[in-house]
Amino acid sequence: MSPQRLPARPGEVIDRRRPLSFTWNGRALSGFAGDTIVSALAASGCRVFSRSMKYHRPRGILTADYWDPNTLVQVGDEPNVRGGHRLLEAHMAASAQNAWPSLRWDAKTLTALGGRALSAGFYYKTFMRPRWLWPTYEKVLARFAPGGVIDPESAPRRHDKRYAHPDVVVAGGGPAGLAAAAAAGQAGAAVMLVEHEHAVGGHLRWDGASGRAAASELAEAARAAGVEILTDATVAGRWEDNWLAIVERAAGGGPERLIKARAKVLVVAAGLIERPYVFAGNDRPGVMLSQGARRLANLWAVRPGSRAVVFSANAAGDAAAADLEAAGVAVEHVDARTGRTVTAAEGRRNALERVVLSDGSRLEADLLVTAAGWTAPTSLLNMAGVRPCYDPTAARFFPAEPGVSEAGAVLSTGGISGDGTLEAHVSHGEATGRLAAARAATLAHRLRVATAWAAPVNGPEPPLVPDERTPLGRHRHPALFCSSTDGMVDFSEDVSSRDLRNAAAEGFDSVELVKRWTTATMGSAQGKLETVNTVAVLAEATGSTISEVGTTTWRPPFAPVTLGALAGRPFEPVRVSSLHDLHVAAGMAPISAGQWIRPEHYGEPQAEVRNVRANVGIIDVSPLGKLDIQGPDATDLLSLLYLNKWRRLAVGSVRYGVMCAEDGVILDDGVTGRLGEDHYLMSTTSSGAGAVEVWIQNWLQTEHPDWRVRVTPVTDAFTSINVAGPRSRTLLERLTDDVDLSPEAFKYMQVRRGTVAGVASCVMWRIGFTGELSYELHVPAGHGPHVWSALLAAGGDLGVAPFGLEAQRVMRLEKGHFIVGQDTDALTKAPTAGLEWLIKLDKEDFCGLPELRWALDGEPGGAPEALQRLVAVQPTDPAYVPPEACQIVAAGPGGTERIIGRITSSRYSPTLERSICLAQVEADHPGAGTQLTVVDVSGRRHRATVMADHAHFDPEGGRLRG
Amino acid sequence: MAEGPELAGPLTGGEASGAGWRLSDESATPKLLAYESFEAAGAVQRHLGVGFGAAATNGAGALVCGVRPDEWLLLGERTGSLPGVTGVVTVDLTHGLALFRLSGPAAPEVLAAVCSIDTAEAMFPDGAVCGASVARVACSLVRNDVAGERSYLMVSPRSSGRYLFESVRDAGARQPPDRAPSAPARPGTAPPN
Amino acid sequence: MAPSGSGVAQAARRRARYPARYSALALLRRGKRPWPPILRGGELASSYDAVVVGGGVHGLATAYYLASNWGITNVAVLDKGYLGGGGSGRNTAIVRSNYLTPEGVAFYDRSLRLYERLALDLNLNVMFSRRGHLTLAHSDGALRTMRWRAEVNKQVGVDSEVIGPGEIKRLVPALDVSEAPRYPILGALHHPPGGIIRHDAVVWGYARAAAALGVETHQSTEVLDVATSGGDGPDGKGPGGRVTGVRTSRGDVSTPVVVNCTAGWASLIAAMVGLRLPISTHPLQAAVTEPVKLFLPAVVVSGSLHVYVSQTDRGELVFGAAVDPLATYDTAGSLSFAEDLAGHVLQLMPGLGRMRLLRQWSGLCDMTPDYSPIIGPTPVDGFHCDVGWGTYGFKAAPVAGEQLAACIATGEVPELIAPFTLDRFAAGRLVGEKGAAAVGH
Amino acid sequence: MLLVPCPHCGPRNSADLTLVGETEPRPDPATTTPAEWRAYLYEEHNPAGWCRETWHCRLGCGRFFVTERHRGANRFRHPPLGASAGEPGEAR
Repeated sequence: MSPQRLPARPGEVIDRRRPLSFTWNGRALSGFAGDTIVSALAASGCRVFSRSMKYHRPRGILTADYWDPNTLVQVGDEPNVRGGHRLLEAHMAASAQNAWPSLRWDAKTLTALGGRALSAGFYYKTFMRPRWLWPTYEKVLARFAPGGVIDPESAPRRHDKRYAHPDVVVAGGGPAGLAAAAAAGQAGAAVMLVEHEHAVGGHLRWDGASGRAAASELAEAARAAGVEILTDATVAGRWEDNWLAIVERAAGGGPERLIKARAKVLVVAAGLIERPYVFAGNDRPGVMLSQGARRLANLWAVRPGSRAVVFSANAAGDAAAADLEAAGVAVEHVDARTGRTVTAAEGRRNALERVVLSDGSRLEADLLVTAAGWTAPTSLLNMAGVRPCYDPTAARFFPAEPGVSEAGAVLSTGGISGDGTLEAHVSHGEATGRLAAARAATLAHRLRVATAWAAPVNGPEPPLVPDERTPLGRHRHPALFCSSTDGMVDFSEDVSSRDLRNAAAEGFDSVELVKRWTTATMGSAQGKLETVNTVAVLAEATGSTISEVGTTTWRPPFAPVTLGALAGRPFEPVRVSSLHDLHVAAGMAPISAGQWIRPEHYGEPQAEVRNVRANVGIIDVSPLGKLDIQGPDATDLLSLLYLNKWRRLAVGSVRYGVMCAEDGVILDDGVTGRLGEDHYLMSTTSSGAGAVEVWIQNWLQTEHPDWRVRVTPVTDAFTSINVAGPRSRTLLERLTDDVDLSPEAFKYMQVRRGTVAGVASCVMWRIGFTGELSYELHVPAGHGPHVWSALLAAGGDLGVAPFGLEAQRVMRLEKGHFIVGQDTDALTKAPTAGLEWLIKLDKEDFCGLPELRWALDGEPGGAPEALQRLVAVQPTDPAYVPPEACQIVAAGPGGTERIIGRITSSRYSPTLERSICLAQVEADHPGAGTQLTVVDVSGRRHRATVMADHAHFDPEGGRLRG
Repeated sequence: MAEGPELAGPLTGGEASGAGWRLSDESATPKLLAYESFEAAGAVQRHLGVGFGAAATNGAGALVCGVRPDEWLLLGERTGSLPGVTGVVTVDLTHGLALFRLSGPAAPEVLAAVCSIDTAEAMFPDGAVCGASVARVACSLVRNDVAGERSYLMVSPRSSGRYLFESVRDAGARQPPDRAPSAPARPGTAPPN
Repeated sequence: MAPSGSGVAQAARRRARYPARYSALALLRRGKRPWPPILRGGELASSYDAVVVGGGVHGLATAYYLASNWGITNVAVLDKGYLGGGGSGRNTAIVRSNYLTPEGVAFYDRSLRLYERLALDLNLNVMFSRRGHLTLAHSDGALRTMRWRAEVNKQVGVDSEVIGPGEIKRLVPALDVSEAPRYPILGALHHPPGGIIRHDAVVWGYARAAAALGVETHQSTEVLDVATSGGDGPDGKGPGGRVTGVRTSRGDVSTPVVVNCTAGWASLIAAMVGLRLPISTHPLQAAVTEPVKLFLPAVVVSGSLHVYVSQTDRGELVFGAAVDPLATYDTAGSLSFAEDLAGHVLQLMPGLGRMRLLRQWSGLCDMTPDYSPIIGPTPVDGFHCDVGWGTYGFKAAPVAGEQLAACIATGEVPELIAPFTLDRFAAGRLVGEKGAAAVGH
Repeated sequence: MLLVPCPHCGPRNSADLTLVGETEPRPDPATTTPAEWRAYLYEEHNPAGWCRETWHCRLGCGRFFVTERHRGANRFRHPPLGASAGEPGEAR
């Protein structure tokens, strides 16, 4: 490696006063601030940057920019860093990827020896026999996985996201993009300009003094027009209604940031990407595209070689030749426009030594620069529905006429749209910017008119300005894709033109099939360098034209985006009741139940159960869904939602209800209390609260908009506390004076409103999920902590203690209450859960009525179907608690076993001192006393008995009615 | 029963601030939800003077917010100065909702990190109301400037309040983010009225 | 149906006679010379014994098994685009059999067994990587569902087990099994037989094998209408009618049997015979990262976080998620998919923040109300469906093709697919697969 | 992200709404037959063209509304910004 840094050059972007030391494969090197990793390495004389994926061939610089497929490197713990783009930093530890044991001598090059057989897709054709050896083959193949190394243990970093609503987003900060942004800004639009490179100016930056002057003038105009300029940023994708993903990369590989922008108008000014030329040896280090050579020489003052052949089909190639000569390189100019062409790049080992031309001449050279043509990166336009169309005269794809889509909300300008002088591009850019601003004004007007909360608009809608831009021209360009020899088409994927032709012959003759068979265009640049050559080779192979073959679909993102940026800061809402801090202080074991954090227990759930059964306990049930229902038609609504009847429910009473969906499947359950003639408080399950509210609104708004009823979610308005246990009345009596709690005055399944611990407007209902005498208090949430503390303070002598979710689960199972979603599933209809008593088929209507009618009465012309049945089950061994979801089996045909059900809930009951379960079993096995076989997760069979009643404990309900 | 200090918001801190923004907990404010009358169509809207998407201060000093069609949230009122017509349902949500105020010139940028609503002057002026997700919590968002200073009210279910407060506070603490926009925020396109 | 010509279905399997068999030796011999085409195409004939609509993995498998198992070779597979251009080439290539219902498990188990020997059957390496499949649970409820699946699986003879965080960490060290995440990993359903397959290879393998048996595959051939007679509706369409042919963009052909294997487009083909299906078309998105050296040894799925991830032998991470909630035929995909996906992946593996998403795409899924397929005969005689696969189509292709071929050839609905016929909806007998998580990859 | 024309709020991000499904009349539960009811429950038109559907403006105004969307091109009959005049189908 001999140094290749040139003396100071005008326009160089390096700061020679700020040298930076770094390492490359462990070796200490240095560069300057402003260098990219690749330019610093090239300046140090490095020629080989990676090994190719399949054949492990040495690879050098191709484009010296973000899209360079050969210069992906590992930097510290970051894989696949674009060495041609990432700026050098002090103490950076960079290393090559895909090289083992070293870049200079790569053991896997051996595959090249067998390369004869390693055509694209070879792996589909071998390694099939013997079958048992395939896993071993697979491990060997896996060693060839390309890419860098990720450390899954590396510390996560915080990425910010933001939303933006610009009038105009300009993708691309070259001359046309800058001009468009400035013109749009001058016309009053809020403009964001997004430039992929580290500075705006596009190719002007490496295009001599006049180019640089023009770039800074254009940039200054954009800044003066108030344009928000983002550099080292990419518009990664465009979706419906100009929803854009803009990714801002950060210096030093810092956290990227995602901006989600709703742009009124998108201007695509992404410029052109230079296309490699396909010929034998075109992937040899030393073969470079003209833009790569010019960037190296002009931006970073690096001499890309000492003796160059410049194969040029256009002005950019001619300029490269001039630049190289100015940099002291001996240049042989091969003008493609005269019909001369390159057929091979030859040399030994890693070096280029000779260039072979079509006329048979051989030119000594260590650098071959090709300028064979351009590819328009139309990706963003394609995402907007604009198709690329091939123009054989210009030998490249263009966006379909007229480069406008979706009511003019997407425009294009610059090289992607056509050719011309700098003045022509700037003038087209300005016209595009003015058009974009005018269109944005129209769309902004429409948005404001339509948006309920926007400021009123008085004037008429600004007319949708027609596109009267003078189109850019299209220059004639030789159609150069593939020479007479075969070469590399996809450098990332090691796919050659011969691979593509063979694939076509094998029947993979459309562009999508050939892409999948060979993996061409699927590498790091996602086809930006490779697609058009792939299409051209395929067209030739199949005897069709490039237009007929067409291109593959460009998929987002335009440039790869880190998962960190996409994820941003995770928003995971947490809901807590007003008692949360008290629970924490009391040492709760928390559990996540949906978004809620709840106390699972406070130490010993079994003791909590015993305390409720013996004394009194209090539990925070605030997450229970609660809906305030008011209006003259409230009763009709309840009748529609629930299976049972509500007309005769007295004011001051509560009733249990079950809701089914229209297919008869159980949706939710809960109790609802009648607070007044037209006023109910409905409770739902905690997990179903949101869905039930939407379900009700759907019925009200779409089926019964005439009903006079208002439904308001009030879950969070109340802290809900269940006071349960034989001593609950005594406890509550100490804190209540305006409600008569005597069993005669306040019966089971009644509701009262009163004052608890000095807090007025509490709703109290006497219900018993735990099976004990209990009162559910709904206290205005702000007063929740006060009431909770008062209950604990007032009941010390009664043994009051808080209990958690687990104790409640045990007690509800002792009582045989099912839980929707656990003991029922997505097919459980009401009769399965034993709810026939609740289903009132004589009601005019309720949700699920027809299905439940047929389930109970039988379908017209059919019998009632055999359903599963929910039953209480007790294992014969009282100490054995079958894990929930264990299967229940019965003898099947031929000595086999057949699944007939499953355990849906199971616990050890401290009250009964035995295991208890709920289970779903086939309807012909549910009789009391039936012996069942439960299969444990270990495979052991356990006997269990079906019980007569769902309730294992106190089936008569004497305790809760007491 | 006195409205004791326990009514003050679900948060312990109650206040946070940073460069150009201030977040405060105003959850103790009385909040009354009122619906349009069943019987006298439009009576409540005529009386309150604002429709869906708008907010205004009424004679009693309460901020009347049209949070949904035919639904108003009255902030600062418990009983409500509603018209004397029948068929008007009201629900006291003082305890059910958290209420935070985000103020200051940087408030729009803080909001832009957690909410997709376009807060440009023309799109969401003072007195605008909309339903929106803020840090994935369903909120009513109200622009309610105080003495000429940008100010937004966020109304969320009480149980999400603490999370919401912390999320907005954290978003504010990251302002300005690592790389601030290179140009000041400009007003959106405002065609001549 | 009674296959014309042969009269009786073949009991003995026919093996494809390839113009050139694939093997390592053949590769070396052939060197860089091209191989013969894998397909048999050319002009459309005027009539076929059966026309399969949809040249994806289901259509090709059905055609292959019709030819190989039943000797019905006068078959055309028609596709409006290119081979495997729909869901077959867009899925995340995961296979498994750890379903919830016994009928589901038995069905997919058969599929997995066919997949295991598919490379030999088709003489094309489909690169089945049987690396194990983990479905993570982040809640008690999810853990219960995992146990439910494990216990049903074991009962049916499929290898599945619920494992705890320690064992999960041992199998996949990159996963964060700590208490730190908002929804920590509580356990997982471990299914050792699950894995990934090169999906395109399965398509090509079936296509090549079917062609070698005489089946024609016509790409860029769109079915515009299905001709029927005798049905209740207009033009003789609708229940009670029978299929007589298809009209295509390349002309009309007559056939007594039309097989609808068009996944996301299934409703449109069914409408051509006057049938409405219980299907709604939703995009399912997927994405791939840049390659990195292998670190993820198993397929990892999280139902509650709506994400599944595996690492290909090329080193790329392949991601999928739940279907998009918005029913549409538009495959433009969305940014929010990528955002949510990345967020969820980083919750599972926080150290992957620097990995880069390279490409995202979407395919169309034919979602049914019970997350189970619609396969077999329909009220229109000769019109068979192999649709409604939702997100499970790729996993099921071999068994679906095999069983449907038997159904077409014999006129009897085989036991394995009996639970999945169209008439279950009118009878209100849905399959219980919905009980498993909505994301069950 | 698609903008959905909520008749009350105006254009909103589709993530703020829920597509409830195809708008189908509910058969009379008193007289319906299993065939009719289950067609209502399960069958879909699922066209690749225009479809009448019900939406719920979940995060916005909370209203359910009916609109028409072209399921092939993902465009509304009355798009929020009056964009893309004419029949979709060309798009994408």
